[in-house]
Amino acid sequence: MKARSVLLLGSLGAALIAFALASPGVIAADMVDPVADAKAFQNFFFQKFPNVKHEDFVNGPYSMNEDMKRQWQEKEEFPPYEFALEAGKEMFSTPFKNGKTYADCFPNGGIGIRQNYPYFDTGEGKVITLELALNRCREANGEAPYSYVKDEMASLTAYMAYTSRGKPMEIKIPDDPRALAAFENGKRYFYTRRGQMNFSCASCHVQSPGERIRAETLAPALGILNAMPIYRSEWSGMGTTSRRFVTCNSQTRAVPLEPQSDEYRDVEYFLSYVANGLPISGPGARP
Amino acid sequence: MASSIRVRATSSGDITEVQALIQHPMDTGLVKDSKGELIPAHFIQQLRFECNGKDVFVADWGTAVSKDPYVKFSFKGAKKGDEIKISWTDNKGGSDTTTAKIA
Amino acid sequence: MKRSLSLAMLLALSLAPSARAANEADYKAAYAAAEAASKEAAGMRNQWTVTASALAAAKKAADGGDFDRAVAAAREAEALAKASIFQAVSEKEAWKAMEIR
Amino acid sequence: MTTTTRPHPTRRLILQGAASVALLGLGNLPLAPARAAANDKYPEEAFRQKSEADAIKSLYGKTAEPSDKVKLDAPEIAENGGVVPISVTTTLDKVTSISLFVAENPNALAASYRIPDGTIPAVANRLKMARTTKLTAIVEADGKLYSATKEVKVTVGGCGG
Repeated sequence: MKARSVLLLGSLGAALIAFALASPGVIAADMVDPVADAKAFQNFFFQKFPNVKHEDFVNGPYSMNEDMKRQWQEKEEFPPYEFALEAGKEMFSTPFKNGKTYADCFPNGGIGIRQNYPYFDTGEGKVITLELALNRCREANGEAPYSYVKDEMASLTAYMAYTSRGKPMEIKIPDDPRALAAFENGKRYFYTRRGQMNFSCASCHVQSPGERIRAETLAPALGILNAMPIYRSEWSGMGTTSRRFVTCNSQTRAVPLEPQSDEYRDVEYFLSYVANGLPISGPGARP
Repeated sequence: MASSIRVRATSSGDITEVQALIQHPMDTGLVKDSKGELIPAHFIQQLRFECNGKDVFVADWGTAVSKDPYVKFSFKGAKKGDEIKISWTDNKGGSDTTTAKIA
Repeated sequence: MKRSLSLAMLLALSLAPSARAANEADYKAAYAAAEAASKEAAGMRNQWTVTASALAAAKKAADGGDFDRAVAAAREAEALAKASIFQAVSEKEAWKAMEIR
Repeated sequence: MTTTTRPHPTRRLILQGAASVALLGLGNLPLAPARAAANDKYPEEAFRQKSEADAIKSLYGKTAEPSDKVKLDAPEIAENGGVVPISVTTTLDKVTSISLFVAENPNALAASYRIPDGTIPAVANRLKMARTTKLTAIVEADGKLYSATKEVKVTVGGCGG
């Protein structure tokens, strides 16, 4: 039973709205099985939107609304993230003070590898996202790290995403209990309700993709990070994955966590893994 | 220094299609910044495209043109390799110019 | 599994303000309680933005000497903090019901 | 070239700002006197007019008649009021100018393009719209004005709270 009207009502500030959401699911088994989770996750969206081509899910709201898709395609001819992309390309090849460049920190010189991020570092025992790896590369070469939510980081990840465009998302979960725990923690975060609005990521991106919450058409959760980083007309600027998580939290009136904190990296791990096989489409333009 | 103007000019037969994206805030003068003060109007007023010594397209813009403005048009009478000169001026006397070869 | 989340919050918010005018001591007590609950919520990494703003409003009202409003705002902050704690506790298991299997 | 970041006016402020403000604070006015007809001078006067009718009169000095030879392409519901892709094409010939008017904006005239001969009478651009509005394209062909109109719904983007 979809609580569509409640969602539209959702922002009066009172926390007195109770949702009785019947949801497709049985009590979770305690054994973590990412392969089965990914399969179920993808099938849920394929069945819910049978006429959306599988690879179209990565286009977020545009896979849900024809009129918006046409506007988006028109903008893609000369997209607003063009400047960030070129700035990223220039920054990527500008050597640090010590003469090294980002290419020295990444496999294949950083070209065409975005689809493998985030990955689980068995040495450190935690999820490493592209944004974290970029800042670590800067610090390893004596440079100050960039803010995770500002333009410089968005330009770098825009360029790296661009070099992977079209490649299927390819996230691996090593046979390591800590990796399974990180995946599960990301899944837990994705389905947990928070903020005074009492929404979880799933409340919007699983229960009601394609519908509107106020003026915005909600993107499906499947492939939702494939287009990162995104130029959002609403921000009239670029947004990294970190910026999107932080703003989503505050929109549900939950105090955001530190960018790149465990929950954010793990939920990025979970969302990227379940989108395995769908193409990278970043950098993206969004409303 | 990269120019604020990105141009793509492609010709097919006698028709050249020109697309331009310009990095400019296009502030309307009606917007308050985070401290509550009005950001003064700052927008491109005139954008001129010249090819082979004559104007091929002139845009007069107001404050309703989007940030990082985009424009597309086509014209006849030019061929691959010809050069297009693009220049803009804004209401604060700012300006920029660049040239692009027709691909 | 139906949660009575809203019911608990409804009750928490409708605390009856004390009859006589509040004074600084009342405010200090109410603020301390609110701050404790808010810290606990933050500790569970489930703080709400409105809790922080209610606390700030309480402090501002108290600085202005309006202790009635300050106590009311502090009580509201406490209620919101408690609601966010209730949410965090109940969601520890509740999230599984929404999971796509 | 790194992009400088200045305090960021959120897009919503722009929409609210555009919608609510009555007093219009346009930038400084260049000294050159503005002549009525569309010529190579920047039509300052026309851009200052509030209503569509005044803007058309100030820019062209005559009125337009609707014509199906002017094709105006705009979204039904704008994805975001700040970036609305709009294009105009026409089969009329001897076209000298194409202009776009957003009725509900503080100033109706949004953009005006001069089409020298040899240039295809068509243009695509991205405009801002304060709220749901009537959008009018006017083509000046052989001295006469032809128009096409479309309504564009604009919602305020973003979720409050």
